[in-house]
Amino acid sequence: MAKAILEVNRLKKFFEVNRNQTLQAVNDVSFQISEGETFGLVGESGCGKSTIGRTILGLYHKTAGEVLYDGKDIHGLKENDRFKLHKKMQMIFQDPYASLNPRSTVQEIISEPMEIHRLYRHKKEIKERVYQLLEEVGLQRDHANRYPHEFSGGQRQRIGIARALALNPEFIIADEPISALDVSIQAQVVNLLKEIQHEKGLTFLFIAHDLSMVKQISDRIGVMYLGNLIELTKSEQLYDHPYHPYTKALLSAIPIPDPEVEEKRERIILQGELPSPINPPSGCVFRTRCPMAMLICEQQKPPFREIAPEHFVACHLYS
Amino acid sequence: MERLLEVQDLHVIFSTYGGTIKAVRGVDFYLNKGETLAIVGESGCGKSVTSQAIMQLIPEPPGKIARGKVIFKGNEITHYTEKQMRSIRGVDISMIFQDPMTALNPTLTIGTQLMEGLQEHQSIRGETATSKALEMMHLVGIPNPKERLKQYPHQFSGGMRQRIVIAMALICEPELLIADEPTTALDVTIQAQILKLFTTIQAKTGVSIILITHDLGVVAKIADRIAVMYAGKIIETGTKRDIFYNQQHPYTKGLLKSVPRLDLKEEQLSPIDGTPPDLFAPPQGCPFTARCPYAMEVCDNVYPVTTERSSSHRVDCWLQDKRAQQLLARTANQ
Amino acid sequence: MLRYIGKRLLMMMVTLWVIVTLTFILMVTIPGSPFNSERGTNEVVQANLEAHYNLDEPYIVQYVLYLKSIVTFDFGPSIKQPSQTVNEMLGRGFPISLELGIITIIVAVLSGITLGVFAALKHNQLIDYVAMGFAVLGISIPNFVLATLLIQQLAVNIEWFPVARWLSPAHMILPVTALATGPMAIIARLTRSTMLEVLTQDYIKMARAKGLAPWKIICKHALRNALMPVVTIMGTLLAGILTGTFVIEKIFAIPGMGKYFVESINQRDYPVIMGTTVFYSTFLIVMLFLVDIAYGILDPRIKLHKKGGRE
Amino acid sequence: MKINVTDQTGKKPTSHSEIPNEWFSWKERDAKALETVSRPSLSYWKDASRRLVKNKLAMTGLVFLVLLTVFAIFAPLLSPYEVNKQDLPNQYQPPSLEHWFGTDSGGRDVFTRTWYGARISLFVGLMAALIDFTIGIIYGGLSGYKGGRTDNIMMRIIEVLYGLPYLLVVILLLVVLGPSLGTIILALTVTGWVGMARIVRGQVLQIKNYEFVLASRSFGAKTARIIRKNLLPNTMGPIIVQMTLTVPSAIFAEAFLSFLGLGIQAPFASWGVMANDSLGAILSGHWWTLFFPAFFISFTMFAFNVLGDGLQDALDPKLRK
Amino acid sequence: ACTANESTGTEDENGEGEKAGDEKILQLNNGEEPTSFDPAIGFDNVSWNALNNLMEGLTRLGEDHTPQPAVAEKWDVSEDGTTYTFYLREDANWSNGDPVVAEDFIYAWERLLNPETGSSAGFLGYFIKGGEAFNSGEGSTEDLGITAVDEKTLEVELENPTGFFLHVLTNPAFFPVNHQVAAENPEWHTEAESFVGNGPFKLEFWEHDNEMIFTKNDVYWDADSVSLDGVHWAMVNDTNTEYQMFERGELDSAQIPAELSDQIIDGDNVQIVDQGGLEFFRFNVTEEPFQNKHIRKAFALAVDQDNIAEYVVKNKVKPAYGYISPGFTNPSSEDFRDVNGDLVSFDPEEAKQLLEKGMKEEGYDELPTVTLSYNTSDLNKEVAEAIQGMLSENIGVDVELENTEWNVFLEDQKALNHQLSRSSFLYDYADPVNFLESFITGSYMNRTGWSNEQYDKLIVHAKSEADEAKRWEYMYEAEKLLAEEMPLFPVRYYNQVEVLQEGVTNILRHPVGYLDLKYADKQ
Ligand SMILES: Nc1ncnc2c1ncn2[C@@H]1O[C@H](COP(=O)(O)OP(=O)(O)OP(=O)(O)O)[C@@H](O)[C@H]1O
Ligand SMILES: Nc1ncnc2c1ncn2[C@@H]1O[C@H](COP(=O)(O)OP(=O)(O)OP(=O)(O)O)[C@@H](O)[C@H]1O
Ligand SMILES: [Mg+2]
Ligand SMILES: [Mg+2]
Repeated sequence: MAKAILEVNRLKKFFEVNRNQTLQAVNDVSFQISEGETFGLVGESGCGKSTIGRTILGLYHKTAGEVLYDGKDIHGLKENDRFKLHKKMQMIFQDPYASLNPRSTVQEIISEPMEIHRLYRHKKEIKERVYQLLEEVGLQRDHANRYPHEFSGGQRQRIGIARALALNPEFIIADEPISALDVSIQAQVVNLLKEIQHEKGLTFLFIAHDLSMVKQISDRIGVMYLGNLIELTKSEQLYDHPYHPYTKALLSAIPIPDPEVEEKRERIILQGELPSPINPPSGCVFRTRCPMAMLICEQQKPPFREIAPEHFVACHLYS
Repeated sequence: MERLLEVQDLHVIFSTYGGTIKAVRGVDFYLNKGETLAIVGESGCGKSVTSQAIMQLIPEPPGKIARGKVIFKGNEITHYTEKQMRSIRGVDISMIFQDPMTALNPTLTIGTQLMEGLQEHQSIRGETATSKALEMMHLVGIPNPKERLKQYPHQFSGGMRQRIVIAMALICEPELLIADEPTTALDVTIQAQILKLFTTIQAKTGVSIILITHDLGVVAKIADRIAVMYAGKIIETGTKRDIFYNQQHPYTKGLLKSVPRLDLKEEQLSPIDGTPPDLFAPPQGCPFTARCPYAMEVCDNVYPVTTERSSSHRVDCWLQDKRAQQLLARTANQ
Repeated sequence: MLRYIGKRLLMMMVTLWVIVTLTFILMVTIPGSPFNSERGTNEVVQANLEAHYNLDEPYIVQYVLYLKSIVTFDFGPSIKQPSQTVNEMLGRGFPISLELGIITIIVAVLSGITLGVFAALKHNQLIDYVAMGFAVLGISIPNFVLATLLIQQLAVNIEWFPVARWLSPAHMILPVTALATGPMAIIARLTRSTMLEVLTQDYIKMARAKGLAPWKIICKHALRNALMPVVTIMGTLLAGILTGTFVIEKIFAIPGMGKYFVESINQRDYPVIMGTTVFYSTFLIVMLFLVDIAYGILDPRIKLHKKGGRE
Repeated sequence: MKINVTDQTGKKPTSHSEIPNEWFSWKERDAKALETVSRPSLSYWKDASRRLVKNKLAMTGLVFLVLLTVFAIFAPLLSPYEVNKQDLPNQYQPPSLEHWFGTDSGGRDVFTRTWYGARISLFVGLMAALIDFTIGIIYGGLSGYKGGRTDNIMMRIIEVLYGLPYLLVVILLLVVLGPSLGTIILALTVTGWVGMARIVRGQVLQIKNYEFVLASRSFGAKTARIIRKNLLPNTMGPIIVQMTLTVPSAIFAEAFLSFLGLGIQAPFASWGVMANDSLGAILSGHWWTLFFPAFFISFTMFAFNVLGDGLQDALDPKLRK
Repeated sequence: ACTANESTGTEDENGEGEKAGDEKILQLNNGEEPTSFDPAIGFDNVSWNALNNLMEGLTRLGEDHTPQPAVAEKWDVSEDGTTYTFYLREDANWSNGDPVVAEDFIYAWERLLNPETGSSAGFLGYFIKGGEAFNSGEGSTEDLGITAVDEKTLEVELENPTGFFLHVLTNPAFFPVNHQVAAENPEWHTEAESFVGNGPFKLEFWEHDNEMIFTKNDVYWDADSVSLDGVHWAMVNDTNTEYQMFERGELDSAQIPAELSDQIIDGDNVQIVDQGGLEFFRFNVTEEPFQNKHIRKAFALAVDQDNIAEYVVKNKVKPAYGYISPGFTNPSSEDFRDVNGDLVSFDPEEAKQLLEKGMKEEGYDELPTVTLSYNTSDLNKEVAEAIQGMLSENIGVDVELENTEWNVFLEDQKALNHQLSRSSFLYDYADPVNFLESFITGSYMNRTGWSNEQYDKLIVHAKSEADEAKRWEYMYEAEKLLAEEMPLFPVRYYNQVEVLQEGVTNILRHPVGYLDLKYADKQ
């Protein structure tokens, strides 16, 4: 395996909800991403995926743990190094509209990172690059002079993608980058990303819900539940041999775009109360809904262990 | 079956400095009571605009409904005043907006925003409203709703916001629910839960749903009929089976082909080549021509007439013409 | 939050101290003395007077004495009106200024916001132009001109209201009008400007989609987001208006405290200068603090008490 | 087969037969890319100025301001009267052909004095607005965006400035610097910018939490850039309003300061001073002494406000018509 | 809401109207809160105009502006004119019933002169023997020339024979203080409840900063002469408002705003009374170019006092061609002004010549720049502008104007930092020497840098000469010397102008002295 470019060690991020309640959005998560790899992050909505992404980039102050990029702790960087880091590391935001300045034209939005890092000397070069990026993500040159509110949801999302690609980064944190796109454009964008990755050795942290797409693009996939990483392995392996009961439930819930298959399919329905990150269940966080919960699950937090080669699971079933 | 909604020849334009954007260019469809219509299509083809036009929520200026009728429960509501519309909005028709972050008011608690509709239309207040809101939050799968009720949108994750918007739309038990990409930000388990919720509610109250989505899996799961949009027009419409198994339009075909399938293994995704047309100056012929593998001269010049393949299945494509069929056959022989 | 309030209170003390110190420096730097008169008094008398008010002490002693008077909130007697203490003067004038100020602020805020909201709703239509024309007039006519005009027209010529003084509710109408017009115009213009922006937001569309009544959309969804600048200026506006306005009080012969701010300085009545300054500054600082608190209430994302103020 | 034609743009075939058979042949693929850009490339600011120019009302305001300036420069030169020439027995002449705006208490020609006054008032108003704007947005922007301790200290400084008895400061300035136009500007801006700074800060506090600011930070944008590109454009509305408010308050403050001896010395008079001096006109009926300066102040304000409103409209891409 | 307010408005009026109907209540404006009703402290119009009606001294100015018996029924003056014996009225009583006794005067005057009191009116007591010494901290009360012969007899010794001493005594500074009350409550004068007076009116109600109500004092010895039942005092410190209130009928008397003067001044119900005082301009003879007498004179003669009085100040003020305002009569009943005639009158031709002459003497090709300073006020500004215009027009000198805040102005004037500065003088007692002595060498009031031995001598004589006729000669001489040397030039005299409501009569104002409502009446 190539060397780990990003290391997340026991990262915690808590939010203070009010004086006596903290929300444990990310609780003790560790993983590594190696260079040129695509690391998929999936999990229940609200389980802390975006928070991980943002904390990695330093947009949130971490509560505990460390994030190493190229061996250096991101949160301890000096102003100058941080600036350099931002050139290498980009983020595609989950909420496409909110992350675009309403008073900037698309041209300005996409050229912003290039201007910040003085990528080109001439305005014209920047403009050309903007056009190129727009076309790459399936928009038209003409769109460069419009404002964000004049676009459809999917178009906005692509503007966000184009902006993240502008700097030719080494590492992209893509927070549900293609959720609002129709499948054909999704395919186009995913192909584009793969192509760039192929050419430039780009590394991805790919947060998504669309498991079929995640499978398509990721080398390894981490599954999160309620602020914890519960399973992590190669994508093939995950789909073929999921261990954790939650992963199994997740995979069985994927809708298949085929009405007949859909009608016949069996799926694991999770029962039980949804737990909240404000007061997560003791022991294993999934135990409240786990069909196979045992006594020990309540008492002990399952360790995150490698139970098959490169397959980590946090579950008492396998200990 | 009772017609709940009928949209006839709807045109929506946006006048901008560069010219007029013809976002929706003559959309016709109908919706029966208790039915789910899925609208799928190219990103930017006018799905959201169409849905907002039904609710008369197009920002004006720059937008404008240039032509067309929207008939709801037998009444034409296109010319309703704002006041008349108000008695429909939120009561008869609810809408789930595409962008959950900006659709929620950042300065009001989730609870306030949830209960607002109840208070406005059903005069439910206080305890009752709260308990109803809690129940709704529970239904859309938000844990610890009591605490969450007092939080603000920015304290919610993307998917949670989306579920709040869904809860907001459902809380007043509308007759028609327009859901603009309601599950994009949800993981599959929650998604399944929400879809289930839709179907239960549908079974209970007979609500009709217009579901705008890109997720063909979702479509396959709950849609009764499907309308495929492209560049401001509905180019093909039919029952779920018509579209999934007997699609006629090259765009529909391309779309279905681009779907990644977990159950099938393939290396490369296959998108449709080319880019969609410019809506400033949409081509006078079929807008898909430029990307269509079967483009003919006629496609460039004249918009195809609608072919009704069955009572439910209609296509706008010249390939349906006999002469095109001959051409196809000829080519296949060569 | 409590800790934040505590911290702010501490900061207030520091700010107040800085203000007092600078005021003291200003006081001793500018020429003149409270005993200056055209006539001039006997040197011994002068010296006695100075001694009586500790003006013969070295500056540092005087300064410490002032600090002491502030801590005990006892500024002693006025030099110019020796039969009254500063506390008496403020205690007498403030309730009146406060009454006038509160009514004024209520009038200004209510009418200003209403005007601004209507203008924004009818953007670039007749109502907008009329409302803003009105506002511009309100801004470009100073309140003392308006006051004199109002008296002449409404009190002298058509005798609807009494001319001046502070005796009955009827006496309040003209000064309140004169005083409220300017702030009203400012509030109207600010409200309009932010309202215009807010009204284009998606959540307004969402609120409309919910079928809410227009006034609810305005009051609950739009105004709250549009009020930031209004709240911002409210801090200083309140501090200014509630502690009295020299010109208006003079014209309408209202026995408020506004005049002390000006007259104490003209007469170099040091204890009164100190007293009014401390009083006003405290008021102001508290108001600005409340404004900061109000920010957090208006927009829960604003967290001034968090380090860096953002998450 | 039922045929129904739904074309909206071009030809409307009534039946299939209208379509020539030869059209049913495969289309030649031309590599026509969509490279035409129908809108010239514009930045936000250029776009805004273009929109401003198209706003008739705003342009009327601008034209009036330019006219005022031109008049202020040339009208006194063309007037047959000297601005300060007293002619006491000729005092309080109502407007006539000889004296268009009448004469004042000194028998001086109000028309001539009005245009002289315009020079001072317009200059003072504009300078104050500009300086307030510059300092205010930098200070307020920094304070609001940096937040935390920076904000705390910067706001406390503002409190001190607000809290100090302004009259004392003015007297000090008078004693130390003596009367001049510069002193006036200084006195006006010592505390003038504070209002602007607070407005900007308030807005920035709100906007800095928006995602797009976060996005900009994620690209490594420095504070200055974020303020300039992300924060300010989104607070322009209140800033413009505040600026248009600064102009009249500066004009009146100048009058007040002149009265205290700080500014342009008598017998030169600005609009504000002329208006202040003629307050008694409301009682005495020498309306012209008050009316003309007051009218021009209001008129200038209308022009500024109309221009400001136009500017705000122009700066908001969503408000475009 | 509007109607409700309206009705309260009229009710209010009716209420007052009624009162005015069967009670004679005069509605006056005091301008602002009196600084103090302590006779020794409140040395200004806002205090003493009111106080003059609440208390009474030994003498009181009559309708002919001369001192009349008041608390003192009669008095004896010694041959040499330095000892006065006053016999207090038996029926002179305090409003609390106590008799007014000699001790009350002694208490009050000692207080006035005691340096500890810090009275700025103390100098008025310098005529009394030992007064100046005591006030300067050198003497003691024992050395003061005031003694109570018995309860109702007061003997006063003076430093020098002072012909106008009876007039001086009308000044509120010499009002008695009920020494028993004062001993008990030193703050007796601060509130209506504790105030004890002996004048025609009682202080019934006093809401600080807002309102005072005086009612007729029934125990006043001359209560029969008092026709008013009371006086309501507003405190309105804005001339426009005051006039507007008058127009509306809320006041019975008002000053006339200058702008309105032309329209009103000739009306029937306008009362114009001279006021002893002068508006003048000081040259600073230590600064160029005013070290030169001719240049000073040139400036003085270039100013057209007539125009300033008529068009700028208005209200029928009199232009000043001399320094001493009219109204001071010598023992042979001639007016000072008439005797000394016009000393400084507008003469542009002469002025030009004088300027030329002066410039030649000083070797100027061009006059150094001259700045005319005035303290901040609208009227001062207009006068300054007018003078600036006149200097420019008549002698071709362009002076600059400069206005400063009062305190700064005064400091600068004292420090001789001005070149040419605006000044004013109002008399404290009715004798020309009050003004003339200002310009002796080293006087605090001089502020011109001018010093003239001969003048100093003349003033010494004018203050100590027992022979009145001779004394006046010295004063004539002194004024002429001023005009000759011209360290200051006169512009106009003061007057007191007010409009009165129909039926308001006998509001008594004096050229030197304070408002008297004892005889005032209202129909
Ligand atoms: N306010 C506007 N001004 C100008 N053009 C607009 C505006 N709103 C939408 N459009 C244009 O109208 C077209 C249709 O937009 P719409 O939002 O309906 O697309 P959509 O089908 O919902 O796409 P998506 O799936 O990406 O959300 C788009 O091309 C968009 O650029
Ligand atoms: N600023 C914040 N303040 C308080 N709580 C927050 C904040 N941001 C996120 N959270 C909470 O943290 C948890 C994780 O949020 P996060 O956005 O990381 O979820 P997510 O995995 O991205 O979910 P989704 O897929 O729905 O976007 C949620 O419970 C959310 O409510
Ligand atoms: Mg997320
Ligand atoms: Mg959409």
